[in-house]
Amino acid sequence: QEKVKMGLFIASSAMPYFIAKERGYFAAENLDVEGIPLATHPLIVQGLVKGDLDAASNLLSLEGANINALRPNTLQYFSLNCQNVKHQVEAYVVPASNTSIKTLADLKGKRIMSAPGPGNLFVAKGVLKAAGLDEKDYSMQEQQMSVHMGALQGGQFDAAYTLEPIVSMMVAQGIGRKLEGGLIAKYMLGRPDACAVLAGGAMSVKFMRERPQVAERLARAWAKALNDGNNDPKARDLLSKHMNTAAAVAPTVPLSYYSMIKDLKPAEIADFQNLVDQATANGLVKSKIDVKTMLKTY
Amino acid sequence: MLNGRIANALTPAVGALAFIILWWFVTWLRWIDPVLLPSPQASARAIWEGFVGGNLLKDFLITIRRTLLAFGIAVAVCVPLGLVLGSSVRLYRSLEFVIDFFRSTPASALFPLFLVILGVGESTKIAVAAFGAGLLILFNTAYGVMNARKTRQAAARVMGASPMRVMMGVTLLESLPQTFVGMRSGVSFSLVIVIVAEMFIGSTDGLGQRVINAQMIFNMPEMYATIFGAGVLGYGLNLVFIVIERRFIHWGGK
Amino acid sequence: MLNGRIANALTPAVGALAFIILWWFVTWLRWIDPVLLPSPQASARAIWEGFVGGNLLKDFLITIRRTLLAFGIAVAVCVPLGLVLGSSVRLYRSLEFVIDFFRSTPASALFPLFLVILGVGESTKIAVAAFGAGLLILFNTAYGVMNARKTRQAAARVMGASPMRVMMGVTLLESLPQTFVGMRSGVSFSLVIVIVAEMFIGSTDGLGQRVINAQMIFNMPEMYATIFGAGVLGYGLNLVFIVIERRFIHWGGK
Amino acid sequence: MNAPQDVAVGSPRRPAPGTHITIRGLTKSFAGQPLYSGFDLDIPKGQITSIFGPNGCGKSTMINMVAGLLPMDGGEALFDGKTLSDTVIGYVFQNYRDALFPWKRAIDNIKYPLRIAGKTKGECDARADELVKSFDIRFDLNRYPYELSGGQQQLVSIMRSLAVHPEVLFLDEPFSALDYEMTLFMRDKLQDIFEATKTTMILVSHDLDEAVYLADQVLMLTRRPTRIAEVVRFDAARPRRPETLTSDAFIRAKAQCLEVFQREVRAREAAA
Amino acid sequence: MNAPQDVAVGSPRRPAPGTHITIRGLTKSFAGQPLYSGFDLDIPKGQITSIFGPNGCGKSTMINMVAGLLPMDGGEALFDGKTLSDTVIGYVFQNYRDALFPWKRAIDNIKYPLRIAGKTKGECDARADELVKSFDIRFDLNRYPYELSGGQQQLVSIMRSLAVHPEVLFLDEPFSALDYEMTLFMRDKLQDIFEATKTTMILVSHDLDEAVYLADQVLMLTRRPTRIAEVVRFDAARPRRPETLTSDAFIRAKAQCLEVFQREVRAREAAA
Ligand SMILES: Nc1ncnc2c1ncn2[C@@H]1O[C@H](COP(=O)(O)OP(=O)(O)OP(=O)(O)O)[C@@H](O)[C@H]1O
Ligand SMILES: Nc1ncnc2c1ncn2[C@@H]1O[C@H](COP(=O)(O)OP(=O)(O)OP(=O)(O)O)[C@@H](O)[C@H]1O
Ligand SMILES: [Mg+2]
Ligand SMILES: [Mg+2]
Repeated sequence: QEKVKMGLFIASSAMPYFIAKERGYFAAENLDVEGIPLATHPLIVQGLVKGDLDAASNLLSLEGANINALRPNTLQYFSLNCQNVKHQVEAYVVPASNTSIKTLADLKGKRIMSAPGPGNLFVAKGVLKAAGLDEKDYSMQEQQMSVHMGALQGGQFDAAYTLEPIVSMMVAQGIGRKLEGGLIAKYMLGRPDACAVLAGGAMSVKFMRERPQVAERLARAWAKALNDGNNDPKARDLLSKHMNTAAAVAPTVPLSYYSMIKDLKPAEIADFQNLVDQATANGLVKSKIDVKTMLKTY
Repeated sequence: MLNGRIANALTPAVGALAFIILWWFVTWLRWIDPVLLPSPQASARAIWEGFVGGNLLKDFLITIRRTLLAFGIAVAVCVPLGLVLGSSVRLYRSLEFVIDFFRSTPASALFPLFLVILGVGESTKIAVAAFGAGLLILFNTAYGVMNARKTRQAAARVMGASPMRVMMGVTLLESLPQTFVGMRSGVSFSLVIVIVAEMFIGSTDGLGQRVINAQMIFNMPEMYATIFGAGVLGYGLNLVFIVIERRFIHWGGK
Repeated sequence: MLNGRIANALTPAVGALAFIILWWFVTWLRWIDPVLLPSPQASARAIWEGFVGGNLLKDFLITIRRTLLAFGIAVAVCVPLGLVLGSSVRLYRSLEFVIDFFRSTPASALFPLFLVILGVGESTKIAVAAFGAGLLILFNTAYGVMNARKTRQAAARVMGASPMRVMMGVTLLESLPQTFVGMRSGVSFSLVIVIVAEMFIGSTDGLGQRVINAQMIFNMPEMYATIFGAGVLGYGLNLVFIVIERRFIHWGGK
Repeated sequence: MNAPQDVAVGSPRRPAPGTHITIRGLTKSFAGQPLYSGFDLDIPKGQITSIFGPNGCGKSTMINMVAGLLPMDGGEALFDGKTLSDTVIGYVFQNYRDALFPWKRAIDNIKYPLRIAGKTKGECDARADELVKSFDIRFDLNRYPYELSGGQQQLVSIMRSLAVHPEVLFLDEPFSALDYEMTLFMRDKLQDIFEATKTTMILVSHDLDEAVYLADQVLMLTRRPTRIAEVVRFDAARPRRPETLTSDAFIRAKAQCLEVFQREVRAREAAA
Repeated sequence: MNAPQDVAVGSPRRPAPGTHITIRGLTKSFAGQPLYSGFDLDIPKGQITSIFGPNGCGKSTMINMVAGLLPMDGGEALFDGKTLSDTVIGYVFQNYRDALFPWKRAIDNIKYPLRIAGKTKGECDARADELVKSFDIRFDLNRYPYELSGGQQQLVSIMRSLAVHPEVLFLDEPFSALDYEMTLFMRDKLQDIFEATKTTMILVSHDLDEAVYLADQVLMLTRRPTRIAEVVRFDAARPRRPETLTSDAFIRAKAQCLEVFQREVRAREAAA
């Protein structure tokens, strides 16, 4: 068995790894894949750069773009997770009892919290900008995901830009009401069904170069897992088991759509490029980068 | 006499009891929404279930193991080093920058550096905890030595004790009250960093990982139960020192 | 004499220099990929740019302000409390559980609790840092008192000093060497927690937020520059104490 | 483990007239070993009482308990109707080195009890000056205690105890580190102060000449468990001068003390 | 600020025959004030040298420097051709309280130098027993030092210094806290040990009787900056007994010391 080390960011987008592991897809390819959870994406990137990790199950696309801009040919994505209005992972949520806020435009003058980090702030603000709100029109503070529910319930914020599964849990517990989801595709990319790529599966170039066969086998197992993730509802059982999703919402929580690179339509690649370009303009990515250079088709 | 013994044994429980009663009171009065701060009963139930059904015990033991390993390394390296540095104020001053520098840098900010050097395995967690705890122990031991009276060291020297013997037989004992304070700071800090490391780096077990998982799915009873467990563990580790201290450092303040 | 002075002034620089040279050496030899650990020069440039172009200075000042506020509160509350608790071993033992409990719990795990109580504003960051630093100060002060010789307190008492006067005029000074160790632990810890809080509790400014932002966009020179800045700041805060200590605690070890 | 209650010589249960400190039923043991059990003593007002006894018989312990520095296991000490806290006490510790404040200069150590008594800075300075002059101090009192020699420290300690004109002065081997000349000088000085103020003084000393020379009565203590072996009075007129040392009365008193001491020591040795 | 170099009486630059410790050009100042400048002294081997001088004249400082506990500013001390570290030293600190190890029981304090010398447990026990018998100790040596009275602590400190049969014994006011009987006993004991071993002893004492009674020579020191005022020899035959105190030789030697002392004290006073 070939040993592969895969960095995990524990969230629902890590599902393919757990599917492949539990359903023996890795084993079938004679791979022994060890998942190493790391709490921040930079640590995953670091692992890939240094060679402690061969691959990552769900690495933020902006992180990937950034490191490749800094250090070309560090890693490539071999699968991408798309989110859009059909696959609503991100959303604005307001307190359940609040009836005065009905549209994004109503957030004018409100106190908003956002998922943490420059990437999240970038989209949270980008969406509002596209909806016609200037940065001066509201106040926004980033907060750890873990305090979103408490802070919304405590009334310390009027709205939250937050992510699944928190969105579903807020709704299920009657704390919040989903104002609108699938925001990035709709507002920042201009099409409700656009592919907003926030994360994807990645391999280090070093790994692909040094052990091409192993990389290929990994991709094969991965493709099977993605297929299950997209189509088999039973795969969701893994969410509550491994990915910190409350059992109550696991069967229904919206998930992103997984695709291997070869299955992406040109328009979706263009969406990816579009989002990265916007991030670059925002200073989140060091320099302009052609996303095709960081995609690997298996 | 017997009454005194019982009173002595019960004294430490007073704080714990008061603390739990306060906690219960706050939740009972609903000053804080029980979704955000569960009652002690709910947390106790979560602990019980964790022990019986879940693998709380396993996580507990893993965290203890890491903490003690890190602490052991820290003591083994930093107590002797502290003795040496403390014996020469000039030497200490020349290294003080590095010590104070790292004492003032959050361990979580140093994770990337440790990961770069040691990779994502078990050793990183232990190394970073040993590093953090070691600095505290070093700092306290060195100051213990610097602030200790020098007469006894002189007495040992004049009786012909070798520098090594003076250090281990006199300087160490002379600075022991402060060194113990450092060790107790260190053992708690070592536990803290192990937990934080379990929260952040490549961990599938340990109390820290339980805390972060519970936090993610907003399972507050489980989260506070685990934090409570960690706190009690910390007190337990300190208790070992309190007992040793009572036995061995009888001369403090005499 | 003059040579001695210069040597004295240069001593603290030795450690800093050695540290930077080691850092430079590691990156120069490319033991570590420069993307992961930038050279001191690159970090220095990032600091320079941060000061000139960016708002590093502003973030610096904000973090200092928070740290000093938190530390000030911690000292004001916990030094007197430590004196009182340390004067009565039984009282201290009865509260020891709570002190050791919270000393052994990661501040980051307590964020949710503080957020619940104090909300997401500025006060939470300061409160949690004051809490963490305060525990260390309390612990050290109390042990300073417990380990201090009692003769001088007795002497003051027999001269008719009131309990309050004995406490502030004798007990405090008697335990001052250890209290200072506690304060230095405390000021560093307060800085650490402020930075961690800035990293994790909704913050739009401060060094911690710079660190996490730089880390997120993988701007390592900026990240290490900021961490370095924080470490230097920590040393600077300690330096204030070192200077005060040299001036005022001349009797340590005498 | 209670030893039979000793009947203290010359100490009836009701305090003798002119008593300043009345000790009744004093009981103390260390590590289960009784040191005092039911010890009674009257210390007369306006007199100098010397305490003379073997090492470890409990002299320091007794005056510590009387001055409230050490808890008694039982018994009480009354100060001429007043409470301890209303009485101005001067105290020279046997352990003088540990009783000075190292964070204060010698001179400020001397002024400390004046400060405590609420004196103004001017008054403190004046009194300190007076003391320095009266003791003819030739070393620098602006030094810190740890920069002084043993004898200098002890001298500072004595000056501190005298700063406030105490009502009761406890002196626990106060001259043990002083040089030859200083010791002689201090004995006379102490006597001068006594004559001027009639302060009640309790002096622990191992120097029998000194103990008798200064005392109105010498309290002879036995080994532990401690009893009063005898109270020897010495009524020579004051001021006593070096000649007193060769006077008949002195030689008699000293001889009596020595005899009691030898007898007690021998008795215990035989018993042991 | 250099005082003119004193010519030390009786101390030629080349050590006198039979010298054990040769001190040459000893220089020391504190806070810019000279204490010793160019001080020369020969301490004879196998004799008892008493040092007598006013408080703060630098007695403790000198023996501390000779024993290597305090750095000299200049000068050197040679031990009969050997280095300091090859010489077995016994030392009773003036500050005996701070020199005992509070983490060791009294008996283990006494055994400490034996342990250091690499003796086996059996040897340590035997020697400790011997000491306890020889000093007729009647208190519990299994107590910790802080549980002992001042005098008991000092006694333990003396026993510790004697445990290893030192070649040189420094005694800094070793009997200051001992009781009347014990002081007399210890003087004779020390003399017995001296006669049995001919250990070179340096004794600092403020008790002139004691200093002369025990000494082969009494070193009279002046106030700071410190010089040797005179070296008074006392050659009475040993063993000296209480009768010695009344012998003519003793009275002469003591009178000479007193005279030197008074003269020096007066001279300085006039100069001051
Ligand atoms: N903390 C303690 N624990 C046990 N025993 C003690 C303690 N303190 C004092 N003792 C004992 O009590 C006795 C009396 O001690 P104290 O210091 O009063 O003697 P003293 O008469 O002042 O002797 P000295 O003349 O040597 O100063 C001694 O035998 C001593 O061993
Ligand atoms: N650390 C110091 N700083 C300044 N002066 C000091 C220091 N240590 C000692 N001295 C001074 O040096 C002098 C000699 O001190 P030393 O202790 O040797 O005296 P001594 O002869 O032993 O006196 P004593 O008979 O009182 O014990 C004293 O005047 C003292 O004030
Ligand atoms: Mg005593
Ligand atoms: Mg001296």
